[in-house]
Amino acid sequence: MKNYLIPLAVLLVAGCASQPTGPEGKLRFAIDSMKRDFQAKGIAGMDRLEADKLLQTCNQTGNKPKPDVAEAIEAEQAVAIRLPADGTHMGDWKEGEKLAQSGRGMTWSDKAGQPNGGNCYNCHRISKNEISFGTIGPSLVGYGKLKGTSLEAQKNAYSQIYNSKAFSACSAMPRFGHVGALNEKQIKDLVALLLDPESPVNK
Amino acid sequence: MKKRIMAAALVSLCGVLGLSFATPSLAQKKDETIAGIEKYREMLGDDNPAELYEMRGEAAWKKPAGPNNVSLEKCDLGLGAGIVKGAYAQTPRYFEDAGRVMDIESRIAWCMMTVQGISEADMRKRPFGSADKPSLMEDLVTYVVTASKGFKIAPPNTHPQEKAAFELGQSIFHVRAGPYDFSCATCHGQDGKRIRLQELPNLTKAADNQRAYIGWPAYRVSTSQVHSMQWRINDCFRQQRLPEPKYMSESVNALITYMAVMATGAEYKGPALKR
Amino acid sequence: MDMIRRTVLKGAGATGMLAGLLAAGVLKPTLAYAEDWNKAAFEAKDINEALKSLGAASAADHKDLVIKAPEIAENGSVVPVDVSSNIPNTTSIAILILKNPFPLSSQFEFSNGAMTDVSIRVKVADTSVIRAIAKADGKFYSTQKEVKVTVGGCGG
Amino acid sequence: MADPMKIRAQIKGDVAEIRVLMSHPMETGQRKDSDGKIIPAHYIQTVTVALNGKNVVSGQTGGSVSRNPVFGFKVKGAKAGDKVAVTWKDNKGDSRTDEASIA
Repeated sequence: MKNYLIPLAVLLVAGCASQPTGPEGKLRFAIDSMKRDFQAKGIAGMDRLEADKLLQTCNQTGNKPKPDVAEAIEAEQAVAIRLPADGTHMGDWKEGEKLAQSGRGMTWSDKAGQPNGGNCYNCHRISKNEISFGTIGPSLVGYGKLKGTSLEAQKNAYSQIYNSKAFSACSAMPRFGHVGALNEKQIKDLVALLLDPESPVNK
Repeated sequence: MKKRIMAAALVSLCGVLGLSFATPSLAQKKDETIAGIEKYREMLGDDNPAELYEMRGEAAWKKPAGPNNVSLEKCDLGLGAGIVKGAYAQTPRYFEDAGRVMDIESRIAWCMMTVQGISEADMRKRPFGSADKPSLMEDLVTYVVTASKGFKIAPPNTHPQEKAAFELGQSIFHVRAGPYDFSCATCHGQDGKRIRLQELPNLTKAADNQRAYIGWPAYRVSTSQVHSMQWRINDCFRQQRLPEPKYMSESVNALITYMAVMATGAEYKGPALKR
Repeated sequence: MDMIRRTVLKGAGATGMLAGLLAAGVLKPTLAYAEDWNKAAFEAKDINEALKSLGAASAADHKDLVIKAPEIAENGSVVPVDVSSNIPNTTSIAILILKNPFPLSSQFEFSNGAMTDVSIRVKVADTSVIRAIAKADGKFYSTQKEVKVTVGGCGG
Repeated sequence: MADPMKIRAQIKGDVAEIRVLMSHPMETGQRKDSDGKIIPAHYIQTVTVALNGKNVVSGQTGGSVSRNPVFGFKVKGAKAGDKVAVTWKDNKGDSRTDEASIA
C-alpha cells in the first residue's frame, strides 16, 4: 500500500459499497482483499492465493459440502493419485521418522529446491517415544498393528499421504503428493514409518 | 471403481482413528507432559526481556527525531494527543484524520510520518528486527502496549469502518489457500488442539481470544526478541505457506481488529514471555 | 601484557580502546578475557575436565544442595535453574549442563551476607542432566537433575 | 554501547531479593549464521553484585547462559534504601554497571 498518508477515500468508498452481506459475497470480498494486500515473497508467489475447485467448494461451504458434492470431489482427487510405478510402497521407516520430525518447507523463508519436511508431528502423535506431538490430527500410534502390511494397506497409507482429500473432501491435512510437496521416496519412507512392524509406531 | 472402495473402507486419517487409540496410559502421559510445560512457564515467572525493549522504547518515544526534530509525545493514539496510558487497549480503532482503521503499530507509524515528518519509505524500511538488532518499531510498540497493562481490552467497534474491519478479519480467518490448503482456522478453529506441545487458542471463540490477546505483543525465547501483532499475523501467513501480507495493510489490520474485538473485556497483561 | 589487559577492561570506553589495541596488534583477541575468569573450566569440553579445572574432581552427594529446574523445557534456549545450598559454610556454587558442548555454565562466590542461592537461565542443547557443585569448608558437594528438552512450534 | 540493565531489589524481612535482567547476545561461538559462517563468541564472563559498595556475589559465566540473561540473588542483612550495584564484563572487553535502591 503506497501513500499511507493519503486517506484512501476512493478505495474506502468502493470498499464500503462492496461491503458484502451474504456468505459468498463476504468470501469473495475477503479473497479480493488478500489479493490486493499480499505480495509475492521468496518461493511463495501470488498464484498461491488462487484456489482450485476443491478449495473453492470447501471455502464456500465452511468445509461441509453436501454429501454428493463431497463424494464427487473425493473421486476426482482419487483419480489423480499416482501410485509408485515400481509397485513398492514401503521405504525406510528411519528416514520416515526424520521426515515426520521436520516441519520445514514451502514457506517464503525456505529456499527453492530444498527437500520439504513431512510436518507430521506438528499434528499427529506417531512414535510413542516422541512426547512433543500435535493433536490437530488423530494419533497414529499402533497404526501398522491395526492395518497390517498387505499391499492394500500400503496403497491406502500411500494414498492418504499423497492426497487426504480423496478420503475426506475438506480434510485439514495437506495433499502432500498431489501438490508435489513430498516426492515418491519420501512418501514411501512415511508409509514405512506407519506400517513397518519395526517402526517405533508399532513397537 | 477400486479407489472408491478403498476410500470407503478406510477410516479417514482425520477421522475417528485417534480416539480408538487413546488408551488411559497414553492420556495420562500426555497430561504429565503438559503439566511439565506449565511448570516450566511458571518458573520463568515475570522476568521478561521485553522490559529491555520497553526501556529503549520509552527513551525513543520521548526523544526528538525525524526531519521535524520532535518527539512522539504529541502523538494521538486515540485517547487524545500525548496520552499513552491505556491507549493500546482501545485499538484498533477508526481514526478520522487518517480515514481508516488502524492498529497500534499503524498509528505509531502514522505519528512518525505526520508528527516527526519521517518518510513512508523510511518508516517501512525495517518493521521487524532481529534478536541482534531490534527494530525501532518493536521498541516503540513494547513501550506503548506496556502502558496498557491492567486496562481492559476495549476496541470501540462502533464506527461502520470498525465493524467492516471486524467482518473482513473474520472472513479472512477462514479462507483456505496455498499449497497446503491452510486457513487461520485450520490451526486456530477448534478447542483444545496443539501443534507439537503448543496449545492453540480457538480464535473463533471469545474466551480463547481473551486468553491469547492479553499476552501479545510477546517476547519469544525461540527467536530471542519481542514480536508485534503485525509480525504475529505475518508469521502465521508464512506458516500457512501463503505469500506475504503487506505491513499494516487493510487485511492485516482487519485480522487484528477481529481478534481485539473478540478479546473485549479481558485485562491486558502486557508482553508475555513465550516459547 | 597483563597490566594492559586490566586497564583496557576498565571503564565505559573499553570497547573502542580495545578495538584500537586489537588493530594495532598489541592485543590478540584470545587474550581479551575478563579478570578472574576460569578459562580452563569454561572451555572444558567434558564434565570431568570441567570439574578438574574447578578443583572439584571428587564431589559427594549432599541432600542440602538443591536444584530447582523444570522437568520438561518448552524451549532449550531458556531453561530456568535455581540452585540453593544449605550446607554450612558454603562459599560457592557452580552449575554444569552435562550434554552441552561446554558443560560449565556459571560459577558464583558468595560473601558479606549473600545467601547461597542463585537463579539463572541457561541453554540446554538436548535432554540433559544439570549438575550443581557447592564448595563448603574447602570440600565439594554435588547434586543433579534431568531436564527434558522438547521440540516446539511448527519447526519451520 | 550496551543497553542498561533492569534491576529489581525488594526487601523481605531482612533479606533483599535481587533480580537482574541484562541485554546481551550471549553468543556461544558455536552457532552459524544463514550463510554458514560461525558467529563469533560474545558473552558475559563476569557478573558482580555489590551492596552499599561491598562485594556480595562474584560470578563467572560462559556462553551457555541464555541470551538477555536473568539472574536472581538473595542478600541477608539488607534494608530498604540500600544501594545495589551490578557490573558485568564480556569477552570483548565491554562492560556495564547499573545501580538500584532496595525497595
